[in-house]
Amino acid sequence: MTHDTLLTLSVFVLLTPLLSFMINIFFGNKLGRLSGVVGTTILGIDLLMAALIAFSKLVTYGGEHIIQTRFEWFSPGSYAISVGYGIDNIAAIMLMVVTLISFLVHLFSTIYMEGDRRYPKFYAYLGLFTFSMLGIVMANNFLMMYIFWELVGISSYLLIGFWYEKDSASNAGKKAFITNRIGDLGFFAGIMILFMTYGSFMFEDIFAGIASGTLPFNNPTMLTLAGIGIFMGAMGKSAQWPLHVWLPDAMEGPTPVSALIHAATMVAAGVYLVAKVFWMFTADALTFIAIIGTITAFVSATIAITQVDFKKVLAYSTVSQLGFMIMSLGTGGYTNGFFHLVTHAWFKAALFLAAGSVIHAMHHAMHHMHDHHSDPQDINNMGGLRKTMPWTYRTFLFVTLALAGIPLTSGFLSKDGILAGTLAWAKLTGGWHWIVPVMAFTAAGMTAFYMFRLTIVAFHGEPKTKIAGHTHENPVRIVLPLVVLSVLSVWFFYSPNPIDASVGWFHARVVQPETAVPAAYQWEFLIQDHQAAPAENHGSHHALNALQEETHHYHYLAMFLSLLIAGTGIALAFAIYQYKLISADALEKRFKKLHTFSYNKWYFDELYHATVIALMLAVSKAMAWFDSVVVDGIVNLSAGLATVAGKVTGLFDHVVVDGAVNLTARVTGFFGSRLRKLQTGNIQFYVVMLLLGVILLFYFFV
Amino acid sequence: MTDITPFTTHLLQSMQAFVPETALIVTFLLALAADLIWKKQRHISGYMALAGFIVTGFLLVQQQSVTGITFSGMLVIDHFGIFIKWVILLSAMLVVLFSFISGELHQAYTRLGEYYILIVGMVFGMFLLTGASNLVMIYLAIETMSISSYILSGYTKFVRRASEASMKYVIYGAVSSGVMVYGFSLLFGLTGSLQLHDIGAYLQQHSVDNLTLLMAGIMILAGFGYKISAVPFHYWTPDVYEGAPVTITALLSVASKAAGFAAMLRFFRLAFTAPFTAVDADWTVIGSIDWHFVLAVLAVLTMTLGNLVALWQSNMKRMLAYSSIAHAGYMLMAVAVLNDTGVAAILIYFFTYMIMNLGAFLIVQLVADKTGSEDLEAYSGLGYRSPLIGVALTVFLISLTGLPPTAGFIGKLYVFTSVISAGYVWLAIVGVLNSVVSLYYYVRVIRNMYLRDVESQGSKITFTPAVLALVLLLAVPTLILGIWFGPLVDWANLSMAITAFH
Amino acid sequence: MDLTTLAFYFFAALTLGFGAVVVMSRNILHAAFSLLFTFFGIAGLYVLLFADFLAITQIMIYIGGILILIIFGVMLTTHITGVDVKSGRTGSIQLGGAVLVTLALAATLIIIATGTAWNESPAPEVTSTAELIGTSLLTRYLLAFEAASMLLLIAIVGAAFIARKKN
Amino acid sequence: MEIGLSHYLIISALLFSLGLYGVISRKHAVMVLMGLELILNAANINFVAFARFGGMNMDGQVAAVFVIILAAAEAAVALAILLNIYQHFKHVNLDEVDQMKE
Repeated sequence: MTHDTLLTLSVFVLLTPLLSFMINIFFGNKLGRLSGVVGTTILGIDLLMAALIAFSKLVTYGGEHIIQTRFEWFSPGSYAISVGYGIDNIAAIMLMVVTLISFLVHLFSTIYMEGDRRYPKFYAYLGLFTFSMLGIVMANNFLMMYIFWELVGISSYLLIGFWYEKDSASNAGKKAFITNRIGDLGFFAGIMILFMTYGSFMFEDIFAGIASGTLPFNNPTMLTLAGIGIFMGAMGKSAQWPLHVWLPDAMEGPTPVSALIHAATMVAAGVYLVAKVFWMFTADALTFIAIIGTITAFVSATIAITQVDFKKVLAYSTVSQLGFMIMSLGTGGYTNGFFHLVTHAWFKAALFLAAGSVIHAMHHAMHHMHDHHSDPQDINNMGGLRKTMPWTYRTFLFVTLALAGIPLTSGFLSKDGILAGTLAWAKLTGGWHWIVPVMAFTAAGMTAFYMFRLTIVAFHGEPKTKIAGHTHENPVRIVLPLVVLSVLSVWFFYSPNPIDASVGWFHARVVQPETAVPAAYQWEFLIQDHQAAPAENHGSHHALNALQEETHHYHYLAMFLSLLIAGTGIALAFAIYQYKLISADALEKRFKKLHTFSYNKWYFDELYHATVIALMLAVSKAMAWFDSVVVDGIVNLSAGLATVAGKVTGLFDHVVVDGAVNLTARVTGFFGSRLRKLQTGNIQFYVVMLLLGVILLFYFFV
Repeated sequence: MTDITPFTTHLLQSMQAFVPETALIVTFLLALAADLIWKKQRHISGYMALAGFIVTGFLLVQQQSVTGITFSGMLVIDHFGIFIKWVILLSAMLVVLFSFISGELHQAYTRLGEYYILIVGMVFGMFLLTGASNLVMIYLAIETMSISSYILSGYTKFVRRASEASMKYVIYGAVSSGVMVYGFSLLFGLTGSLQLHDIGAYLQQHSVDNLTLLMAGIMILAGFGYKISAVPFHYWTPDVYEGAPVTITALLSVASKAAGFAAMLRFFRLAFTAPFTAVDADWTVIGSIDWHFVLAVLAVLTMTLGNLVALWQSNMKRMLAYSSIAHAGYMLMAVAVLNDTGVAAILIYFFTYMIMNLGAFLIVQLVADKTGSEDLEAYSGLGYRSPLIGVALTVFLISLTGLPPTAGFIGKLYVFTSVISAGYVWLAIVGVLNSVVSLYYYVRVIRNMYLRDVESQGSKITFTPAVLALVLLLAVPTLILGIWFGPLVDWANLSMAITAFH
Repeated sequence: MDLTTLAFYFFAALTLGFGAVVVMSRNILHAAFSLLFTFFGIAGLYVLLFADFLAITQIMIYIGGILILIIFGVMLTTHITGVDVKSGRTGSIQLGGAVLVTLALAATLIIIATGTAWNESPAPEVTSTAELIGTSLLTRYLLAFEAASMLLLIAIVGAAFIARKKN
Repeated sequence: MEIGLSHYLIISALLFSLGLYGVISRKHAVMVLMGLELILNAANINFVAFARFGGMNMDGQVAAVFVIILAAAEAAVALAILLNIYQHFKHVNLDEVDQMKE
């Protein structure tokens, strides 16, 4: 395939989902049930084309940075605005991720959405979303990136609020929309700073400008600010703390949507954006990114521990994993961050689709038993699904292992890389930066714990309700996507060595770009040593910078630590949930009372003495006090920790984030309400104001 | 007796450049006659008006290459004026089409003779205003369009609200134009001329008293500001927009505003910036008054007040009235830079604004005819009751907000670009903040349509295919212009130079 | 003090004095008749300014046309026999505002009027301005002249429509 | 003292202000219209005075002619509209015609 063929084909890949949207929005009512078939078929074709492109780019042109095209769009004033699109290696990989998951979700939904009265519209929105997402992937300039960014926002708004009859769903849609606007404001500001300096929206122009030493307003701080502004856009889309609040609420959308948007693709757009413009972040901007990512990863992991809604657990886990990716990028671990995006996309989509499968089965059982009150998503209504839904369980278990980071899974490879990277970064930068790896490892441990808690409570043991006992495995169109996605989570697809990803094709093809930022404003260790690595050594034999060298050193330590921590988490989950359920036939309340303080204390001490430093001890005392106050069924300290963290973040959301939004509304509203009083309805008063206007303007400008 | 041959030659040439306006006069008279002859035909004068507008359009096409100063300097024909004339003509045509299907008008009258006739008269006045280059001509043209619009805004005279609107309009308009004429007289006293070119030339060669010039300028701005609804000369706008028939509100919000902007730009170009250069992208302001700043302050006041008060409106027409004030503010930003790029930006903005604003008003009209209400509540669940109308209104509102990929985005983009490239970054920032505020109240309507009162969605609202076609006629270009706007931009760039040489 | 000066002060007093009565009188008919004298005073000022044609026009159109129109308006919108013929003033706050704004504007305009170097040049001797105005109207201002007739036509059509009682 | 330009301008300024005062302060709409006439006449005095002292510049007088014509047209239309208001409200007090506001 020549460059031109590849670029032409990309246009088809981009536009095909739009075709699906058009067909379903205009002829959806005529098509009826057929719209699912049409949508799925179109996406299938799209997937094949995308695969062709990805294969061609990665295999044939793997060494080339990007295959792209640009053309002048229009020229307002003295500027000439160019736009274009291009495929680089990460775009090629993203093409695969987006089209494959979108295809599987289309397939899955033919069963899941069956009988919904807006079935065709659902497929239309899916098409629109896929189109917009592909637009983001292919954009090689900020202008198109921004346009498709907003399109993605709108289509996800439509999908989250798809069941708008539910107040919670339409509110969630709004919340997502508004929260994202806050991030986009920063994004826009960042783009404008760059545009005003370099007069172009094209990535290549801007990076070339930075590399040539031109800084926005001749000020390195402005470059940092531009980077942070653009990152704010990513914070919104990728649900980074403190803008993460919308994502868990967005679970009100149909579950396949959650899999597509809130697990695999849209939320990854922010991470993708950061990777795409990785060239231009200064050391300060990167540190900021790392901190936000770390906080996100940690905070949302603590929250996930106590959730009882099947999808909410997965939602917080997603936020947490996105935090890992952002943290990795922020600490300079470009390859590992993006790697985690890809591996996570597969297994998180699988988790959500499995959740969909469970919920669908629960619904059916409820319907069968004429039960319309129970919550089909409450894990305390489940249990024993292992026997009734064996395939869902098997796939779920495997991808849970992947998420927990157990060897032989893809999740192990990527997460291990990230953790090693944070260690290396902390070593190189030193000081308080060590808190980043500490929090990262803690979050990784909690991940293993809450995922196994979920698995055990929902799938193991005896059915907790009659409904759970009456569930049945779903048809093949639901199970097949699960299997496909699980298989993709096997290590083998990324690296021949199950414990080292750096020998695989992924690390060879996704190479950390050379930073465009002048050396004075960039981490020393991110700058390639050209003496050691001759220029022709690109592609698979690229030169390593200091950070990458250091990451290699930490590889085995990180692996050991993360396995230890994940293992502890899993063991705890089994100890608490599995073991107790078996040992005690008593009711759940009694079960909780049986487990005395001492056991929990022990767990707490164990966890924290092993991992957390003195600072956390003080927190733990507060936790203990808090525990005794909140008598109501907080059974262990990790849950207490989670509650506090949740409350703090909740407080932050309410007071600071909501407060900021409300304040803006109040201030504008206040002035608006005063100004409108001037419109008294009395024409003579208007004339007075006119004359007053003349006089005041005159004396103002004198 | 002096030789009058040169004058007659000039007059004949001028008449050739005056063909479109002549066509409007003929249309006016024919429609008047037709209305008297065929008393049974409800729309006969409307058809005449539409036909006349189409003929005028053809004649405008013929004129595309004409540039010149006609009628002893009373009227200038140039590309800039022709662009604005197209905006006026197209919006008048669309409003006539809206009127054919308006229930509001037809409930009140069996015949609408004077209605269409006065629209023609108003268009004639606006055409004069776009070319007027003499103070007397400006005053005359403003009065011609104003008198038509006073009557038209109270055309449904059995409706209390309309009568009130009409009365407020006439009094406010009369005071504004009185103040403006007083300003004209001061300017005349300073420069001894009524001719804009001569005023500019005089000001360039002589230094005049700044205070007086400022006072004259502000008094004149009061007149223009009244036409374009700029704060603090906007007070009539919400009341008149609310009370007038919605078709007339639509016409006032686009065509009459366009004419006002044209006159204002031409006035500043000829009288207050240095003339005598054919191609002069950056105009040089004469004298020591910083007109850039004066206009920038007006722009900030206008868009801020418009947006803030719009937040509080529950009547769609009134909300769109405040929104139109805000849009005048955005355009005033591009006036404030006082250069050709700014003019091009305004032209682009106006073209997009015409489509999206008329579209929004059309839907207000349709909904009011079906539900009998202009209240925001009437839009609850509209997205399900009439999907196409809901989608179209969403497109218009998104475009009014200025989000991509709609026409409104392009308009805003060019305005902001022109403002930023002229160095007024603070002004652009205020503009962007204002756009964010405007999102609140535009989205509120969309939310009402899709997320509120879903229970009542049972009652579908249906429209005839002709009506839906009219809606699409506006909605589709709103989207297309958001992506494919090269020709529009080229056209605007061709038209941005205001004839400033003698 | 020569005759011209005397005439000026007479007409000025006529104009402003009756002008004040117009806006202050509580009786509408008094106001309307005061307006007549104001217009007359202005016509006198025009004569002093060598604008004989305008002075005639002022008397013809204003006094013969507009004023009659206004008196008709008074008749049609007021019950002559009742108390309605008196017009109250608007609320006191607004009245205060009106006074302030008016005074401020008047002061500013007077400062400007007296303090500005206007574009002045000695006037040549003119016998009648009617011919000059006529020539101007039919040459330089031909378009304005024709457009004004359009405007009057529009005004007639519109006013006739809106004042008509029946549909 | 010689009667000069500024004398006329002062008269005009005062008349202008009187007219504005009338427009703002009178309830009865017809009186407001009278105020409007004063405003326009004030502008006219300016035009004519500038014409006289600017070297008999006839442009000023022509402008005044047009202002008179337009004042007539405007008065006719305004009165017609007032009659219509009278039909609705049975009075023409402007401060009571304020249904639409804010």
